[in-house]
Amino acid sequence: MQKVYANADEAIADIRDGATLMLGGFGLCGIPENGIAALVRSGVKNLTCISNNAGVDDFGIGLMLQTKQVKKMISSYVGENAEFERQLLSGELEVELIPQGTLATRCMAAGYGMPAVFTPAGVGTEVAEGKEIRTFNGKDYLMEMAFDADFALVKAWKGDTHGNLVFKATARNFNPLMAMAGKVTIAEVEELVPAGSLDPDQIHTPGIYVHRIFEGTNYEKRIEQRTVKPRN
Amino acid sequence: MQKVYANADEAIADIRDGATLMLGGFGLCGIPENGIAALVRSGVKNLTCISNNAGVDDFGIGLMLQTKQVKKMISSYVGENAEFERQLLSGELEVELIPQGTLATRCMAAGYGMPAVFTPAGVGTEVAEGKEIRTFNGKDYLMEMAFDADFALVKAWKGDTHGNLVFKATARNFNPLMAMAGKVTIAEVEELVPAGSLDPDQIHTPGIYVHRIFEGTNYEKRIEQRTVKPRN
Amino acid sequence: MLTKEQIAQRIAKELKDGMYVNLGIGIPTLVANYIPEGMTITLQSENGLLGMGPFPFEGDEDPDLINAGKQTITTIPGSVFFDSAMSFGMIRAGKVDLTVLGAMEVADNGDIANWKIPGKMVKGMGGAMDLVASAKNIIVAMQHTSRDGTSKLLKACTLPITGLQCVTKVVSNLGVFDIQAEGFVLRERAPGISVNEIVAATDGRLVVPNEVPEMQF
Amino acid sequence: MLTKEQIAQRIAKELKDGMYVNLGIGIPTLVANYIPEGMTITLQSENGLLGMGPFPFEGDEDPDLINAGKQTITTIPGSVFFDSAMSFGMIRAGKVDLTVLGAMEVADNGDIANWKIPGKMVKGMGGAMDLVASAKNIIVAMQHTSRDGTSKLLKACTLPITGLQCVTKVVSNLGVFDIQAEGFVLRERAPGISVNEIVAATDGRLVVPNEVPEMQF
Repeated sequence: MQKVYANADEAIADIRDGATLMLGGFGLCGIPENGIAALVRSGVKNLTCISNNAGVDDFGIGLMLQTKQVKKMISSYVGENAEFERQLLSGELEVELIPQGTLATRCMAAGYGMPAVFTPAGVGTEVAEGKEIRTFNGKDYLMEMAFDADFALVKAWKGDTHGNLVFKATARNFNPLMAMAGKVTIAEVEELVPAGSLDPDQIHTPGIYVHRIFEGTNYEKRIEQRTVKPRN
Repeated sequence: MQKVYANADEAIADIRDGATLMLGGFGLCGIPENGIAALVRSGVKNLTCISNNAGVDDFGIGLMLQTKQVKKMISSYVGENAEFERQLLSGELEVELIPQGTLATRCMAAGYGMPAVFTPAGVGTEVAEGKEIRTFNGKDYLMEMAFDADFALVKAWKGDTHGNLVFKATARNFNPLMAMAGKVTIAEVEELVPAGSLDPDQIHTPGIYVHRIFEGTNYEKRIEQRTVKPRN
Repeated sequence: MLTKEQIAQRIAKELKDGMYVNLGIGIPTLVANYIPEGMTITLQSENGLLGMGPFPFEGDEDPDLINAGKQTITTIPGSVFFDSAMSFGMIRAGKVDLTVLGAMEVADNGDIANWKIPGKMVKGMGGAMDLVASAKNIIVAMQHTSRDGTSKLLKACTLPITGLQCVTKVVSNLGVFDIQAEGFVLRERAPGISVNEIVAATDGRLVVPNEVPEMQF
Repeated sequence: MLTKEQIAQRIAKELKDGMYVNLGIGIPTLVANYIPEGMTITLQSENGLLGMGPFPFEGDEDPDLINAGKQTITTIPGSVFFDSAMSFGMIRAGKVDLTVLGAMEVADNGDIANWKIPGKMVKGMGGAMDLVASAKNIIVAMQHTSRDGTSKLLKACTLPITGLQCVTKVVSNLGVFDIQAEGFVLRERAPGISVNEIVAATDGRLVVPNEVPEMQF
């Protein structure tokens, strides 16, 4: 069993043009910084990216938009990004907007082998167009399909050589869900430890879901909205 | 916010005849020992119990079978219990057998507000009788409905005064799922600690799902199959 | 006419001890400043946190700890983190007792529009559609009219819908309204605002009870 | 004719480094004793554990640490616990590479019956139906015939079905069989067992290739 890769470039080397990728993170929190940088270096194109957000102009998925590597974004919220807006309006970029909970649940469905799930989110809205509606106990639900992604790129706090992952605070967000959902899951971690170093009761993502793991470097962890209160 | 109860008797005092209960545990591992003892003392009758197993003759749910408090069991495996077998064959007890993964997933569905889920387990078997079959990507799935339980009785290792729970080893099993699924969830814990004592990254069940919590006493933790190897 | 702060303050009166509450971006966020002393209210942030604390002291910001508005925040005793599927799972299962949201339009049957303006860049619905479709108790904090005086409490939403028949209460700068089968039921007037002014500013069906007390703070 | 230990030993040859494997109760459990040196095989126990270790030393039993057979066990470096929904989630999603199960009957189209005998007390299917419906690679360890000589490798199962067209390989006390469109394809004979004996003991469609080597241990 050899899951450990030396770095991001090796871990993503077989991602080809046209692939569908999931990228963990919420805003700029918990995003796979090293993986994104390696994708930019690789020059791979025509990617479909499933990610709650699309980064900002000069960070996160925004970096892959600048290099025009993204064909389509599947997200719940794509503000804070001028280049994104430009590509969208010019027709260079396709966008599918779906509710945040639906995005999360469609990832979980893939990881749990459930082909479809029911959610009331979007009933009566344009999100419902073309989707099957079912009524349970008098309430309407949309049938939403599990995602089918070639690769998932996730970021964890710690991971071990078997691929077990632990996340920190709200950097967890979509990461464990996408880790479960990728056909090939690539995890980058701040600290890679030997198997046996993590408490088995406190692992968020079991290694069975993780195919490749590497220790990332130079995490910038940019803050999008720095809100503070003054010290007394 | 007052979730802390003095003991099991107070926590289950409003469970009425005819209620549907979920009881956590796998075999005798991680069962709500104090809650079961209190149910026996309460004398409440005609219960429908959703639990993966039905205990053994003199422990676990077996104790409630001896006092004939159970009308119906919904389980995946009910061996190791002679009184159970007697009541079943005499028609005193109703049993619905469902696959273990289906049981787990129907609990999760309730906790996640999903009215129904799809699973291939049971397709082509008597479990499929009367159920809707859907084909996704050429594979058949049964549509299984979320459980609807009046109460869930679960057992955790530690819990805090806000109802946050942490489980230990394989005593986790169905407990976090049922904790999410009960309309009223009653958690018993080996150690009740003040809110703030548990690491927020390592809580398995958020307190929002837990309505009542108490520190249990005199845990017996009986072992069903004691398998060991001799010391050298 | 209520200020934004006053709208938040009025909504805070709807809080009850032990509630789990999700506060949307904008005026709803301000509600946290008016939680009564001694009351335990647990704030949910849908990116994956229960028990949201205040902003950190300068220098204590943790980039791994943000709320659904992407602001740096803190935890409090009893906080718990989870993934986004569980977060929306508990929302969908009705475990969140109260959701407070902003809106561009609300209809007299409880429909809400708050995510998209045709012709403007669409940023996305985020978690808004999940919240309005699932929450059992939704209070909308909003301005009663647009700047040109057009009512935002309507017979039917004109903007793209976020969710159907879901809003239970509206607190606007003019008053408090329950949404019931008959439409907007006026419960309280903002200080100095007359019933007639409210009638004039409301396009949707409005029920005016015999007694409409002025709001107390 | 293979002993139970030998059936397990033969199945262990199907293991590949890095595999995640679920071993059922009975003969399948014995496979763990024959994992080749230096190979990393992670055993899943469907009650909620990846990385199942051996039985504990006497006195070290932990009642909170059992396997799906309710036996006291241990963890190993890299073990991880999870709830039963995630456990069956990873099974359903095809993340478990190999499942080894016992069976009362297997049909030549891959149907399996192993949970219920009419007229006897029904104990339940446990996780068997989930496993057979979801695993991509299912090896059955079984006796080829019942005590009275009746074949258990059938044209069609006579007992209540556990799952349809799911078994990919059978290792019986007489031989090794792949299940393909044409039926049971005989791959290896047990030491000292002739092809004719296997033909006589098999009720389902049996394909006998020109070369059927004797099993090597």
